[in-house]
Formats: sequence, structure tokens, C-alpha cells
Amino acid sequence: MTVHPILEVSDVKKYFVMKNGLKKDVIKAVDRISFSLEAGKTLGIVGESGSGKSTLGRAIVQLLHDIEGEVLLNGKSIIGLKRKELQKLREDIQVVFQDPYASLDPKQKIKKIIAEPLKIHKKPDREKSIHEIIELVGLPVEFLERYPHELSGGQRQRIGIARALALSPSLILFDEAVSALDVSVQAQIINLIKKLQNQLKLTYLFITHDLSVLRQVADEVIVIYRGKLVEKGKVEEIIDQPVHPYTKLLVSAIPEIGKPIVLDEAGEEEKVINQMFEEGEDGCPFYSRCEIRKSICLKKFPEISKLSETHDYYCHGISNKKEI
Amino acid sequence: MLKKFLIFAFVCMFLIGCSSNESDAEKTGSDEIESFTFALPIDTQAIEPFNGTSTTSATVIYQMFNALTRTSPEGEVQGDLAESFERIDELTWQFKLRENVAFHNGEEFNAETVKYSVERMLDTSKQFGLTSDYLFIDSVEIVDDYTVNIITKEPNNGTPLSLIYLSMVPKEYIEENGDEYFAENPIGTGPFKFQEYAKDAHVKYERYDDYFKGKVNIKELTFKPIPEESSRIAALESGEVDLITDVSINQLNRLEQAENLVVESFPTTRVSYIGFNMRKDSELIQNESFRKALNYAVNVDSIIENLLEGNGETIPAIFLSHFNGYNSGIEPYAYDVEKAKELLEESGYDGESLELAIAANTKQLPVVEAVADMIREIGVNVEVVQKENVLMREEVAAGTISDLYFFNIGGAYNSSELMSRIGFGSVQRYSTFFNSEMDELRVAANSEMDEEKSEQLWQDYQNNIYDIAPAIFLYQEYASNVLSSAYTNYTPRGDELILLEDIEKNE
Amino acid sequence: MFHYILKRLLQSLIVLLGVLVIVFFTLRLSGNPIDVLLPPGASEEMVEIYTEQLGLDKSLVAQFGIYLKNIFQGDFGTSYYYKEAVTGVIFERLPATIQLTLFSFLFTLIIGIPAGVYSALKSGKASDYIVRIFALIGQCMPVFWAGLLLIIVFAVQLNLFPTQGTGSFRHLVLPSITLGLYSAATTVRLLRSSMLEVLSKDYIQVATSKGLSKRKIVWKHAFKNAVTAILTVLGIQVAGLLAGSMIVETVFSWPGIGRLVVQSINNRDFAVVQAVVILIASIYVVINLLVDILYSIINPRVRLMKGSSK
Amino acid sequence: MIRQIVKNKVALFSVLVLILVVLFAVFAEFIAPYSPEDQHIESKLLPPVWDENGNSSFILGSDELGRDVLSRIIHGSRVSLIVSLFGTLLALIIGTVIGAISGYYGGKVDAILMRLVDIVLAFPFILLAIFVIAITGPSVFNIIIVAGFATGVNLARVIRGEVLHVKENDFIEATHSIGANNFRIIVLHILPNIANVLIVIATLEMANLILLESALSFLGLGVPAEVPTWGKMLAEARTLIISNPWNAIFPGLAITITVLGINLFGDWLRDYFDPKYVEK
Repeated sequence: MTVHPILEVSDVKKYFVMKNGLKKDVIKAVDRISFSLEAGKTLGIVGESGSGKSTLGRAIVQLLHDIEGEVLLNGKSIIGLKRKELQKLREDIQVVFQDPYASLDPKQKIKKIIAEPLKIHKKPDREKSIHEIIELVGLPVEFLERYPHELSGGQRQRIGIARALALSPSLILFDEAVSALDVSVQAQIINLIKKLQNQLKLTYLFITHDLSVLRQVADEVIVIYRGKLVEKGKVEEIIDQPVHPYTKLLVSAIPEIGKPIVLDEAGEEEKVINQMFEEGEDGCPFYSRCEIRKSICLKKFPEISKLSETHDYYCHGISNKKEI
Repeated sequence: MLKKFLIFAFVCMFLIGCSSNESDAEKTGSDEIESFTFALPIDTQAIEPFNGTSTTSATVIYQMFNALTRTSPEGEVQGDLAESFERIDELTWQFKLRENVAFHNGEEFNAETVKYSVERMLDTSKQFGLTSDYLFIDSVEIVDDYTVNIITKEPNNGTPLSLIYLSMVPKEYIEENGDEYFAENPIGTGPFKFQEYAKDAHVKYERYDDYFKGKVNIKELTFKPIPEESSRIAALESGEVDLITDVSINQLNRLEQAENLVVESFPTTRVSYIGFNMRKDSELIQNESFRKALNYAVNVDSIIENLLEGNGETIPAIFLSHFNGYNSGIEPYAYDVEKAKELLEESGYDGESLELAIAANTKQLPVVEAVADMIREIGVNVEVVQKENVLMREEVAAGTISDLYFFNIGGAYNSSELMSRIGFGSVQRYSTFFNSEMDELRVAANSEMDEEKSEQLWQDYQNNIYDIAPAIFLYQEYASNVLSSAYTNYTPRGDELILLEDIEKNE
Repeated sequence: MFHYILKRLLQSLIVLLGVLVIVFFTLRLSGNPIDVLLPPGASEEMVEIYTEQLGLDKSLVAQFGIYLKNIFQGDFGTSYYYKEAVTGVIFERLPATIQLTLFSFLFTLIIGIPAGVYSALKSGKASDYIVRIFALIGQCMPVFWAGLLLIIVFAVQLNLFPTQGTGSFRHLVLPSITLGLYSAATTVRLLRSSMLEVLSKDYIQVATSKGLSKRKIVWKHAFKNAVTAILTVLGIQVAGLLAGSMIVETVFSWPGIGRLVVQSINNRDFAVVQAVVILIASIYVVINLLVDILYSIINPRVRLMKGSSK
Repeated sequence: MIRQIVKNKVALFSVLVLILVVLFAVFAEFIAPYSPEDQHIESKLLPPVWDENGNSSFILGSDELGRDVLSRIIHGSRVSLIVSLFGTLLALIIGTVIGAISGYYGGKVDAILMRLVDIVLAFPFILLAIFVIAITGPSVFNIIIVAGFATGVNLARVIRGEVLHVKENDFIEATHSIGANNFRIIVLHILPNIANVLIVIATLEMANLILLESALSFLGLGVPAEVPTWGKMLAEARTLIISNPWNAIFPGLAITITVLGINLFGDWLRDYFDPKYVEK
């Protein structure tokens, strides 16, 4: 039996236009990314900071405007919806944000924060739902009367999750949802997230730069570099048998848990890349940092190469499978 | 370090302040006054004599120019550049001119000058501020070098008087250099020669040694506009200026006690009254009993005594006692609350609320507030409203001004001119009182050649005004000037012009 | 940067046009100069002649069109009251106002900066309170009242300065202080609080505990904060330029733009008021642009351009 | 909060001053010995009671029309407070609406609104006040409108900056993600988060409006003739500043002390709302 994918993303693009006086610079934050996700599964989106993974997440959940390409949720297109339809869509997709400090309104009590989505979507029995939800995320009911600043980071993130759960969505986007937390707290939250997935049959998009977190939560992974998808596969395939030089770089840096990987020695290389973008050529953005680069990499972004049914990569440098 | 810097900064401020302390230049010579500074309440509007419409501008201009006639300090008309004048028929006045008078550049004054000056004034395309005052003149005829006839459009008793503001200007000089140049570098026949004019800062003159009445004592004369009264007084007290005008009555007591100052308080031609807006469609205001009731309600004597400290005269029918045709038989409306209430009853006043308008920033606001208080005493609801000056005048002209409005107008030189300025008459722009019989009476009085008959007509006119009561008649205002006691022989003038020709050093 | 400035200048032109429209029409709604120009006894005939000669008989829109056209030819009109070109009338007054403004700014600096730094360093001590109270009072006094009090004390009683007028450096002292009082007080308060903020920062504490000269650190930061405070105050002062100078110039009989504009409004001297407003608005716009640019130079974190991303 | 005020002497002083002024304004009829309009022209321009020429029935002396200066100051607090309170309220409304819309929506809306704001700011405010009051006539209402409008436009810039700042917070995006519309976000999430700043600004603007009213009175554009205000009393007494200085000093002190009180209170509020301060 084939499971119908809950989310299908094809050729999604999000370009930003920077006006610089009379010149216009186009920044391709997300460029032609496609993937699909089955119900009840977790897709990890991984990349360095600035790779465009958060933009991709926001593009999928329609927190950004002017997105090209196609995003289907349960088979229905959710791109370019009108206000009312978009409002309706919000019930189905929820987001848990990175910073548990900044993502809760400091002026509102927890009760109000959790109740807000219910209120907006005019759900009945709010009082009861709130109690259920807060217990679901493992916090005592007394917390409802508190303000965010009276809570710890982990507790706050539980509130963030509770808010996302309030409307019983079919898809939740976790945007670096645990990266701001201490390692011990991180584990607790990851456990909660996984428990909830099983319990409520939830589908997750999980954005992270941290491969150890990824291994714990994700079923499938896509690797993003500068807006381009460079490798896609099951979590074991990506972490244990990375193919793309960028993925390899990420994987080799795993031990430094929690720290964003800063390998980019900007300067010269930045310039090359910027030039490339300016000239409108569609080369491989990893070119400047790549150890196996070829001249063609500057001119043309590689086609898809399949390593297995589930494992794809995009690289000119790898000529045959044996080299891997 | 910081502390040192702070101290240094303060010391600097003070040193800078004290270092260039110029000592007042010692006035040398026996009768000569090296320099004399006169503070004005506003800047002169122009030094082009034909644009000086305000009293202040006239004061600045008149040190430099002469007209055919001039009034004595008491208001009598006298010859100035004219030696004599007479009316030779209803419309024609003949002037005999002074000989051997020269402008500051040596140009000769003669009949040509008079003709040129009058015609320049009458040229409406030049937009001179004073032109409209002289449109009653039809033409000027030169009889000989030193005799001219001025012919008016209508018979006008006041012709010689009205000419006091028509300065004689040098024909050749203007024709050669143009009006614009003249407006910046004026030349006249007066006791002072123009030196320099910096707007809002000063006007500087220097003595003209060949002045036809003999050279004056002041060698250098400076006018400084100081708009803020307290600053003006401060400048006089600190010795920066020698003469100030427009001083509040409240200040006079204190200044009189100062040893080095002399206060001159004297009656002017300025009348204060509260007009009824009779153009308004209000039965109450049209009602004579109501207007009289208010006149009885206001205790003008108390206002003069308490608020003006005696610096004012009552004006029973708004006419001034030194003007032609003054009717001394009219007694002012007495302060009589009972009678006022009686008349109010008669008028059928039913408690409606009235507005009493006064121009914003007018010194007489306390007077008006006191009047309003007195009117309220007899049971009339009245509220004082301040209106921006220009808008107030526009409203008066349009007849849309409040029921009552305070006006204070000076500059008239005879009865006819006073009536036209305060706007009692159908042809006046600022009139709120139209009465064709009164208009006819006024024209007749002004054109009657027989002086006695003319006087009689004016007296009738005043009786009528008193009876009709188109205003609450308040008082004739006094002006107060304060002079440094280093000088003397300063003659206050009813027309508020200040002529410095006779000023001497005090021994 | 160049593009930014160009864009700001273009926007400024739009702003100036807006200002011009407002002043042009409100002025004409607020009364007619004829009543000022003619003596009270003037006849209707004379009023008509004047109205036509001044072009006031045309429709407001037509008048505005003519005015705009003339401006582009560099002609700002003729003063009804002074009967000469407006540019001349204004440029005659301008030096006096610039002088006064510059010196009041100088006063602001001389008093405001040391007092602000001093107050921050002595924070909590009696001397700090004294400086702060003076600063607060400086901000709380109506300008004309302060001016009159200064005249009475320093000119009349102590006879240190002249009461009014222009001429020497001494004439500048009292009006400059009066005009600069508010900004000096503001400088003190701004500088004190920004200095305190810096002084409480960890790295300063660390630096001082390591034995680095406190004075050196203080001066370095004092300088940077002072410049920022000055720029802020400069902005405030320019915004209040006309209001302040209107009052100070009246109190001290200073022959500047402020007094000119008061008189010109009273006289409905349209062309003069319009030109002064345009001048003041232009100064405002230019100074603000300069202040913004300087800000970005001093404090590179404040970027002139905001990207359109996220 | 009250405990904090009592602890801080400066705050206590400022609050006491403000309470006193409010009491004056509310109960003027009961506190003032005379009606502010009562004229006694026979006993005009009296010095205060402690002067040798003073009169015990006029504690702070009398003015040009023999009106009791104390009564006028007590009644004058009313207009000063009304102008500053309602003017500030109006300013806050205008400033918040423009600032919030401009800061929140950004882009073209922001550009257009800010250019309009620039026009008003580049236009010398005092002239605007003169024009409007000249045309509409002096009334407390008109002064509130004019002052509130101009101050509000000025505030719009500050508030816009604050909104931009708050807008950057994740919780705004989070609120978006649960389906809240813009209006809800502005009203329920942005405004409460800039309330602290608004309160502090409000106190400072109240102080400025009292000064503005006195400046307008100086230029002869204040409130109607018979309404006593501090600004007008001061402006009217300025010619007497040498001969009868008390007439100018009392209203001047009333303004200075009240403005000082409001300013100090504003300063204290700023510290109070500043988390860094609380931590200390």
C-alpha cells in the first residue's frame, strides 16, 4: 500500500530583490526545491545558518509572499491563497519557533497565548481545550496564570508547542525549535515532540543545523546549501553515507554539538559567488568551497543523480557510484 | 580635568561678556548732542515717505521730510514748507511756498516740487500706502515759482490739515534715480539726513546743517525698534536708549520715581470706543434703549481713574475737544446702574448672550474686561473674545463682527477725518453704522465755507451721535513717553508724532 | 551612499512642495493683506485697485500656478509690506538669525557637554543632583520668561550685557543663552543617561578593574556619546528653530527671521511668509539628511538602507 | 509601584506636585478664595501678603484688574491640565495610528505616511498654530486640536521606530502563523509592547504642551480672554516684570514646578519600566 504524501513541494523558489540605488540585486534564498512528505513522518531540513532552510520552511507554511512553484497540502495547492483561505489553512499548519524567549508575547499570560489560536478560529470549549493542551505538553495547569518571563526556556518551548497543537494541525514546522536550549532540556523536548507525533499522528518539518538532533527526530532529510537542495535521503543514508561534499562537511563536524558550523572563510570566495549570481549564471553555489570542483560547476547546476530509491544528490564532481 | 574645563567654560562666557564693555561715549560740546537713540515699539514700515502709514513710520520719516503744512503740538494747522495758505474758492486752496529751501542734495524746493509730489502721490499704479488718503485732490496748478493751487474734487475744509502727511520729495532726484532707489536712499528737506536703514535693527540719521529752520542739536539720531515693552523699558533704564514710547500706564509710577528719567504723559488723538455692530441683523443691537443702557452701565470715570490712573479724557460723543466743531455742551453718559437697568428693561433684553470682540495682543484688554464686567452687572451676558487683528478688521468690513467690538484708532487730525477713520458713515469700509442723514450732515459740515456754520453743523452731528449711541463712548487715550533726564525741551504732540528738532541737553 | 542621498533629496523636493501648498493656501484663508496695506479710511474703489494690482482677484489655484512658475524662475515674489523683492528682505535678516543660532548652539556645547559628562561621572552625588536640577529647570521654563529674567538680572541689575539689539559680541550673549537653554538642558540629560549606560557596561567595569585609566576610557566614550547627543539636539534645535527664534528675537529685539515672520504674518505679507517657510523647511530637510548621514558614520550599525528581506 | 514611589524621594515629590495640581484643577471652586474673574480695580497690582504693601485678602497679590492671583493660579491649573492631558491624548492617538500603520505595514504605505509626516514636521509648527488659531479663533478646544495634531505627528516617528523594533520579535510571526490578522496583531500584541514607551513619551509631551500653551499666549494666540491660564497670566504679566515682578513670578513658578513634576515623574516611570533598573 502506498501512502499518499501529505505534503508535496515542487520547484519552489523564493527570490528577494534588494534595491541598491538604481541597481537591483536578486538573492535566491530558495531555488527550485522539490520534495514530498508522507503523513506521520518527519522531514529534516538541514544546512548552515543562512543556507535558506528557514526561508524554505516559511515559504512552505505560507508565512512569506510571492513564492513561485507549487506546494500541495493533502493534494490541494496552498500557494497564493486569498485571505480567508489562508486563514483556514493556518488551522492545518502550525509553526514552533526557535527562540522560546522571543516567540511568546511577554505581555500575555500563558492562558491567553494558548487560547489565542482557538479564539481566532472561533473554537468552542476553549477553557477545556486549554487545560487538555497544557497537560499534553507536560506542564501543570497553574502555569496558565503565569507570564512567559516567569518560565524557563524549556517550559517556554513547551508553551510554544502547546500553542501549535491547539488547533490540531496536520503539519507542524519546527524551526530550529530546540537549538536555543540546553542539551538536557533539548532531549526532553525532543522526547515530547516524538511522543506527541506518535500520540496524535502528526507530520513534522524539522529545520535544524544540528545533525545529532536530526538523527533523533527525522525520518528523511534534505540538505540545503545557499537555497539549493544538494542531497536528499533517509536520515541514515545522509548521516552515515553522505555523498555530496557539502553534506560530508556537515557530517564531519558533528562532534561540535550545538555550534553552527562556520567553515566559510568569506573574502575571496564570497566575491566569486557574488559575481556568479550577478551574472545570472546558474552554477553550483558550493563551488568556492568544494574540493572536487570542476569548471562545469560554475556554469550549470548539476542534474539529479540517484544513488538509491530514496537517496538523491546533485553534484558534477562525483562521476560514478564507485567513487563513493 | 572636567571640573577645570567647566570652570574655564563659565569664566569664558563671563569674560567674553564683560571684556568689550563700551563706556557711553561722553557727550561733548556745549549744546550739541553727539548721539540720540530713540526706541520704537515697531519697526518703521518704510523710509519711502509715501508708504509711512503707521504713526511709528511717520515719526521716522518726519525727521527727514517736510510737508506744506504741519500741526502745532496742540493740533492747530500751521504752514511748514508753505508760508501761508488760503481758500480761494470752494474747491481751491492756494499755498504760498517758502523760498530758499533745499533738499539734502541741494535740489531746490519750489512749486514744481509740490506739483510733482502731489501727482506722484495720486498715481495709484505706484501702490503707495498713503495714496488713498489723498484721492480727494483733483489737481495741482502752478501759479508761479512759489505759489500753487490745490484743487479738490469736493469742497473740503480740512485740506490744509490733510496735507501734513504729504511729504515734499525731490523731483529731479527721483526722476533721475527712480522710485526704487529713492525708497532706499531718501532725500528730504528735514532736519536730518538719511544714513542707513537695517530692517528691524536700526535707522540712522545725521544732522542736516542747512535745515531751513536752523540746525538742530542732535548730531546723530538712531531709531531702534524694540517690540517687547519690558525690553524697551529695560533698554532705557540701562541707558542704551534715550527715549521710549508706548509705555503701559502700570509702569509710569515706577518710572516717574526714577531720577534719571522724565515721564511725559499727554492726550493724543487716539479714541477708544466699543462699537455696536449695527449691520448685524439683531433687534437688540438696533434698539437705541439697549445701546444707551450699556452706555449708562459703564463707569468710564472709574476706568480712567483706576485702570488708566487718570491718563484719559471722556469723549461724550466721541469727538475730541481740540477738533473743529467740538460740542462742549454734551455731558458724557453718566454711570447710572438704575437708569441702565430701566433702559435695558425697555429694550426687551431677554438674556441673550453677546460677544465683545477685541484684537489679540491689544494693550487695552484689561479695560475691555472691566467694561464687560460692568455690563454684566446690569444683567447682560457678555463674553470677551480675542480675534486676530487682520481677521477682526475683515469681519468689521464685512459686517460680520461680534455684537460689540473694541476699537482704538488714532491719527485723525480733524473731525471729518476722525469720522472716516472710526467708520461712522455709509461710505466707510470699516463702518458698522449706516445713516444717510448723518452722512449728508457730515458732508455739509465738511464743505461749508463759513466757519461758524460749519461748526454748528458739526455740533448738530455730535448731538445726533450722542442720541443714537452707535458705540459705548470710552475715552481719549493718553500716550506716555519716557525720556532720559539728560535731555529737555521735548514737546509731546497730540498726533503722537515725535519731532526731535527742539531737544536740548539738560543743564 | 550617493544613491541614497539622491533619493532623499528627491523626496525632500516632494516634501517641500507639500509644505508650500499648505502655507500658500492656509495663508490666504487666514486673511487679506489689503486691510493692512490701506489706511482705515480707504474707499472701496481703492481696495479694488489694490486687489487687482496685487493679483488677489484671480482664483487661488491660478495664483498658486503663477507663484510656482515664478519660483522656478528664481522669483520668490515681492513683499507687499516692504515693497521690495522677498529674497532681499529675507537675506537682510538671515545673518542675524544664523549668528544667533550658531552661538546658541555653541552655548549648548560649552555648557551641555561638560555638564552632562560631569553629572554622569558624579552620578548619585550632590553635584550630580545640582546639575540635573538645573538641567530640568532649563527644560521647564517658558522661553520668554527665561529671556526676561536674564535681561532683568544680567542687563538691568548687573549691567553686564546690553538688554537688546545687535552690534557687538556682548549683544549675542543673553539671546544665545535664552535660545540655547532648552537644548543645553536636553544635551545634559541625554549625555548623562547615555554615559551612564556605557559606564555600567561590563567591559568598562572590567577595563577599570584591570587598572586601565578610567579617565582615558571615559573620555573616549564621552566623545562618542557627546557627538551622538549633539546630533540629536541639533535635530531638535532645527525643528524648533523658528518657534524659538520668534520668541527670542522678539524679546531681545533681534533683527532676524523669527521677528520677520511674526510681523509678516501679522501683515499678511504672503510672499515673505511663504519664502521663510520654504527656507526653514529646506534647512530642516537638509540638516536632517546631514544628521542621518553623520549618525551612520559615527555609528555604523545604524544603516541608512534597510534591506527588503524578511 | 506605590511602595517604589514612596521609597524614591524624587518620585514622591513629583507625584505630590501632580496630585496637588490635579486637586487644584478639580476642586478649584472650593479651594480658591475668589472667583478668578472677580475684579477689584481699586486694589489692583497688590504684592503678595508678605510684602509690606501686601493685603491679607490677596495672599499672592492681585493683577491689573484687581483679580486675585492665587485664585487665578488655582483656576488656571484647570486649563493647563486640560490642554496638556487632552492634547497628549490626541497626540497619542494620532501618533499611534500613523506610527503603527507606517511601522507595521512598511513599504509604500510607510513611505507615503512618512513623507506626509515630514511635510508637517518641516512646516514650522508655530506657524501652523498661528494660522489655525487665527482662522478658527482662540479656544481651549482649538488649542488642543492644533497642539495634539502637531505633537501627534512628531510622535508618529518615534512610535514607528518602536513598532519596527517590536515587529522584529518572533512572537509577531508566531501570531501570524496561528492565523491572526494584522489588526489583531497591532492592537493586541504590538501596542501593549510599546505601552511603556508610550507612557513615558506621554508624560514628557504633557510637560511640553504646558510650555506650548504659554508660548502661544506670548504670541497672543492663547485661550479666550477671560479664561485664566498660567501661560496667559505669565504672558500678560511680562510687561510688569520689573514693576510688579510677583505677577509674573507666581504663574512662572506654577508652570516650572508642574512641568518639573511631570518631567521627573516621566523620568521615574522610564526607570521603573526599564528592566535593567528593576534588576538593580
